[in-house]
Amino acid sequence: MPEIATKETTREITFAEAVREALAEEMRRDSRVVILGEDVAEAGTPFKVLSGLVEEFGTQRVIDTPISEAGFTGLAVGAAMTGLRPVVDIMFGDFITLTMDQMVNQAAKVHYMSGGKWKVPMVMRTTLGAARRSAAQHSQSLHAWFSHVPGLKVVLPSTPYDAKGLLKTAIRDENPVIFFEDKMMFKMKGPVPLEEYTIPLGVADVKRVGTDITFVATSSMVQVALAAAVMLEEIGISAEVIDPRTTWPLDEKTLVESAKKTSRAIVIDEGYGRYGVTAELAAVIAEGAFFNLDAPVKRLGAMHVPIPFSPPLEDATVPNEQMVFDAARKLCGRS
Amino acid sequence: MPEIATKETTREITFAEAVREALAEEMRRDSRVVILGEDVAEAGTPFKVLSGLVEEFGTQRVIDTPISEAGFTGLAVGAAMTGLRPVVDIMFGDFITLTMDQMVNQAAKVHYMSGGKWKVPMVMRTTLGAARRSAAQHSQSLHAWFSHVPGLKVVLPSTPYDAKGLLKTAIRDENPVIFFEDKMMFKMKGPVPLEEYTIPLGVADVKRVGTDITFVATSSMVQVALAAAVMLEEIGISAEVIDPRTTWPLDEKTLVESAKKTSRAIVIDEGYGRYGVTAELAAVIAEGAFFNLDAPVKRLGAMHVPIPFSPPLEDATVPNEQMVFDAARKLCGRS
Amino acid sequence: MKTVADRRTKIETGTGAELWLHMYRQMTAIRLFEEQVNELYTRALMPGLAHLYVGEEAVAVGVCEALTPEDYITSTHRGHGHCLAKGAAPDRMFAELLGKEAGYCKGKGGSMHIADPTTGNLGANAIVAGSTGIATGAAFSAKQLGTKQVAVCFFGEGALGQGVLYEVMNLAQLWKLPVIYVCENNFYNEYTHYLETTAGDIQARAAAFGMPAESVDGQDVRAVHAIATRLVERARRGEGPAFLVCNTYRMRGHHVGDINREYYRSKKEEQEWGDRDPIKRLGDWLIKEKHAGAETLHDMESEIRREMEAAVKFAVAAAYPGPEEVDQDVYA
Amino acid sequence: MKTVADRRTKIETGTGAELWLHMYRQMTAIRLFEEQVNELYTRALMPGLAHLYVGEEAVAVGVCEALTPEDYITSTHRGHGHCLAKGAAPDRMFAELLGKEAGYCKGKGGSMHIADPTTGNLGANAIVAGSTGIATGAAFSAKQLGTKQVAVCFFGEGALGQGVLYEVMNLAQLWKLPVIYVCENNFYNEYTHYLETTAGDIQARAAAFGMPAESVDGQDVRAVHAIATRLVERARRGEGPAFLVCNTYRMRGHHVGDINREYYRSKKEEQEWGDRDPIKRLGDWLIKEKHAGAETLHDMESEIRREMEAAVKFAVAAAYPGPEEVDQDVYA
Ligand SMILES: Cc1ncc(C[n+]2csc(CCOP(=O)(O)OP(=O)(O)O)c2C)c(N)n1
Ligand SMILES: Cc1ncc(C[n+]2csc(CCOP(=O)(O)OP(=O)(O)O)c2C)c(N)n1
Ligand SMILES: [Mg+2]
Ligand SMILES: [Mg+2]
Repeated sequence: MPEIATKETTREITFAEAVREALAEEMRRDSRVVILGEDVAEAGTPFKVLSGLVEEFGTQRVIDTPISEAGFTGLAVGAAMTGLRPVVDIMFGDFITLTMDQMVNQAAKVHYMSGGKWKVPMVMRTTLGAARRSAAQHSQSLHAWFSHVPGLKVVLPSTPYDAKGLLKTAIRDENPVIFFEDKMMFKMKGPVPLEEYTIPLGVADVKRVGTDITFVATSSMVQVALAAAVMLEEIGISAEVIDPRTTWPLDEKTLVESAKKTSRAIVIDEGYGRYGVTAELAAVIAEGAFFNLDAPVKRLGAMHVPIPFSPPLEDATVPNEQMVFDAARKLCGRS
Repeated sequence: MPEIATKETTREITFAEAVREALAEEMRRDSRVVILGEDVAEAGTPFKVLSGLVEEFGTQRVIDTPISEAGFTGLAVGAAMTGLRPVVDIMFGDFITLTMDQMVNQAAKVHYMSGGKWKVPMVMRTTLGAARRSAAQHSQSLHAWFSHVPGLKVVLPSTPYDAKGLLKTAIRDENPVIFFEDKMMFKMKGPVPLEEYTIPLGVADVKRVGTDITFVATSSMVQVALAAAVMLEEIGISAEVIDPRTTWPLDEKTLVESAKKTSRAIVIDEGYGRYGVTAELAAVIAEGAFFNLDAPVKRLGAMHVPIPFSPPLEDATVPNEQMVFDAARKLCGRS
Repeated sequence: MKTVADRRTKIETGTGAELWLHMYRQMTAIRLFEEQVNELYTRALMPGLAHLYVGEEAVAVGVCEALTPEDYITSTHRGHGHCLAKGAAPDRMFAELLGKEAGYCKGKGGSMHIADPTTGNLGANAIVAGSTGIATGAAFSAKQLGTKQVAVCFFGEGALGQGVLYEVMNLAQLWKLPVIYVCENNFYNEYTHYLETTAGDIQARAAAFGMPAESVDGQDVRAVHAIATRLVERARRGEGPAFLVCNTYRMRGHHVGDINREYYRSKKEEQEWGDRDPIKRLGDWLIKEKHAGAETLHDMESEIRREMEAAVKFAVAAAYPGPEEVDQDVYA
Repeated sequence: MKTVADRRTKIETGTGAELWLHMYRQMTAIRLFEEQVNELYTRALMPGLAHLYVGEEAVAVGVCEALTPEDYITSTHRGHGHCLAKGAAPDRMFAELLGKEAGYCKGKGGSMHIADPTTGNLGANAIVAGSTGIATGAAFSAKQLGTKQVAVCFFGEGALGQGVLYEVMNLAQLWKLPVIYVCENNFYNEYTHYLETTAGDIQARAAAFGMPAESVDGQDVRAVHAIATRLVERARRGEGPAFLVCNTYRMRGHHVGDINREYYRSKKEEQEWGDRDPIKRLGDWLIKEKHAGAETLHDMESEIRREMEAAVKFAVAAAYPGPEEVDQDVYA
């Protein structure tokens, strides 16, 4: 858990500000860092996450691109191999579909295929998450795909603190890293240290300590899990909330140890429930904590349907605190 | 298991022939079926799977395309919506990276987004599997990605019998179906009925009955599992081999019932081991057979590395019968 | 509002002036529809966002009036105009925009995914250039099945950035498919001027594939219609695809929430284009040519406004889909 | 075999004739390398397949001789020629083709993935058009970092089918990046004639983006070199990208196993192109112009042949990577 608690050593900033600060700090620190994407410069992205960066760093380093996700991602791969550290912005996570060849057949494999000679230090920032009434092509959480691919690293921050610290590390990493931001979290506030800090990739964070059940949650589902934990406290169930923070590298040990301790686990992720992140996390826990589990690991992901536009339907597709609460109560034999 | 056992009612054909026969029969039956892909006509694909089809059906129905996987897949989506039943050929499964937007944002979602009005009855045939010394960009088994996406169906035949029966069903299906053929199986022979037949999607096949351990294996890993089962028999371990045949729809019941019966399970799939098909199958079994399992479900997938070219390295990355044998022996407490 | 078929009958039996009056009506309907959408957004009655077609009406109407009801279109995130021009009913469109069961897609699609087989609408699409393959495939079916249908693929100039467009133009020309690629150049990819994203010459990009590539004043519905008719009939005769750039302007923001636009374009530019309003332009011509009096046009507008209000009312009152709908229609 | 740097020194101090003699040597080296590859395949000593560059040598050599060692190239599945022309050593290339530790990529890449930072080789690529982004990105770095390097992107005419090529050409022209797109038109996409897959005009496809697009006889190394030099120097001066179609011919099959080709092309066609062999052509010219005697050329060939045999021997004898290598280099 962040060792940042006192008012004197922290500031409150939003998730969007955390991302922006990480970029600004790294761009100041390293002139090789450039940003490429659609409407990233003057517009600062449609989510306004990058507002102000072009003013500080100029259009030579904050670069508006054509609507060419494959093209500018491919360009970034080559740029990363030859001395730059590009950060590409893919406006909606749904559009990674267009970059799969560049990311998976190129970026992920260049280092290995060249016998370790070429490196691809690039970051792809993109979004995930539904519930914005944006319908099926603007609401997906497709991070499971990249997590499946050796050579890539995948980061899923859940707080402003994590967002800033993890993004700084991602930019300094020598490998292609995909950084998924939940669109619904940009305005969420949280403390960050006054001092500079980074967070290593591959280290899970215990967001809440508990004894009766383990929630392993990613991205905005961490907030959902924490809310459910509060509800559960009222009925006497103590939930531990673990945030892996990166699906790859994956801190299996922390997940498994927690499940061993509590003997029950629910994994919660906003990707589609089938063949997704919940499957891997559940499988890891079920194997690692096999002899300690009192109940099967329960998985909560997005319903296996394209995300519908209609609000009441959309709301039914994404795990919420009530669903987590209900599942936990049942798993603890309380319903 | 195929109810085809006697010599009088069956013929021996190769896996490639099975695919070709399925296509030919469906093309004879339904003039709306057309084949689109690179070098599918006179060349009959580099694997010669389609040899002879253009001679029977002409270049109006067996159509050579430019090297435009996204383009002709997208075209097939539109053609499927408007009265044809296209079968597109993606030469290597690694190239599905280029079709993800068309398959995932378009084909998979058209029916749902239109409130059930438009349908996309198309098939994508492609390959999976390593071990051809083709290196990292021609050896991947990326079927987990499509399995993750609602709106798509994913078929993984493991025998000529299954290939023929499942492909015929896929072509008649009203939805986009992706059909993965293991490149190493094209020459494998097996019996098929003399009579026409189809196999429903979503029905697992018990490829071997056993009592001590369940292997759930896909595609060519079914053969690996069967070979390991023979080895195990010699040391007195009776393995059951279940082939889900389709990862979506998934016949959970058959998998879980078998694991309940044997109390031990290994899942084997040639995709990358992380965040892949093994995770889903293991999670399903671990949950469904929780109270019957005597040991954690063991997963065997491709090593989490880009597939190397060098033969000794490549061979180490894919599960083989010895690995399955060793894992099973250990899981049964025999090592 | 009338369906395409109704409108067709009227036109086919009428004189030239009736056709232009009809187009005036269609453009006005789109304009007033969009004003209601903006209203719904401002009053927080519409979930999510919408991309208004205000200012570009002459393109959708000029092109769609060159089509038969059986012809196909594909549309974009900025799709209301195309859907209406191809014959969609405003009430069911509003219902869709509000996520209601009575909508064209039972509320599952929303503003960016309106689709309707009965009017040949293969669907709006929220992926830039995402429907270029679909339109080309519809033309492929038409040719393969010998139906004589034509497919029109609408897209913004931003789609010129997407490689798949070039892939399918190559296919269309190789196989002489009856598809028209209509590029609506409204100057902006969201908040970025197209000259910052588009090298070289737009028409040349299509002409390089060997297909006719033309450009037209997209504020002049009569010009759009004339050229569209020519290209559509050419395609129908089996002579292959064509490309048409319609130079137009997005009079509002990228979406309904894009209010403060001065950081990317000037008020002056907006005003200048406002002066070239396609509806006003056609209206002036109709009056000048004595095809209609100002009053007729005014009455028409009032009538459409009432229609739109009724349609909104219908949509607002309509029911959401039941919870059981959520996992229906995933598979056919 | 000499490295690029060695070769350069020789040329820069030499006369024109030395340059052409050097290119003759380079082309011959590629030809004889490929013959050894075919041998290795036939003798079942090489795992997998390989795509031979026989007949196309003038393209790689003519272009790469216009580059400095620091300039970048990206290559394709048919990449041996590009790698050698940019300065790779045959022994380590053969070792790579055999999957040996001593190979350029420790055997992990194989024929289709040879890469070598020391010669500016960003890598061969087994995805058609797969390296077009990488080459453009290298040019982006060169511009951003002010290094004056140029990047050359080699690809077959089959890559014209891939949309990403158009996306990156647009970027390159918008940002005036120092990249040359070299399209090797050898008539075939595997087993399909390019006219069946390529509508319109190849040069026009690039010219539409506003960049110079030229074409050249790819069997004439002097012509290739002249035009490549001009385009490279233009790019180096900051004037932006260019496109160059080299018309050439793949004298062998698509890959080493493609022996029976008559179903897709005639023996006659192969013979006609055989008569235009780029090595023979340069040799004839050298002799005609008295830059070299037939014997000199013959001796050169014998010497290279011996080099190649020694290189093969080295590779065959070399060790495979140890099992611990399999999960090294996944992450940097
Ligand atoms: C593949 C993809 N990339 C980015 C976006 C985000 N986006 C939505 S509209 C738009 C601009 C489109 O510009 P244009 O094609 O000119 O259409 P216009 O909005 O001007 O009608 C962008 C970038 C998207 N929807 N799809
Ligand atoms: C994206 C992709 N699609 C298909 C292939 C299979 N393939 C390998 S080479 C080739 C033909 C390439 O033709 P061309 O670009 O002209 O190069 P050439 O082989 O003639 O040098 C094809 C289709 C591939 N490697 N990558
Ligand atoms: Mg625009
Ligand atoms: Mg070629």
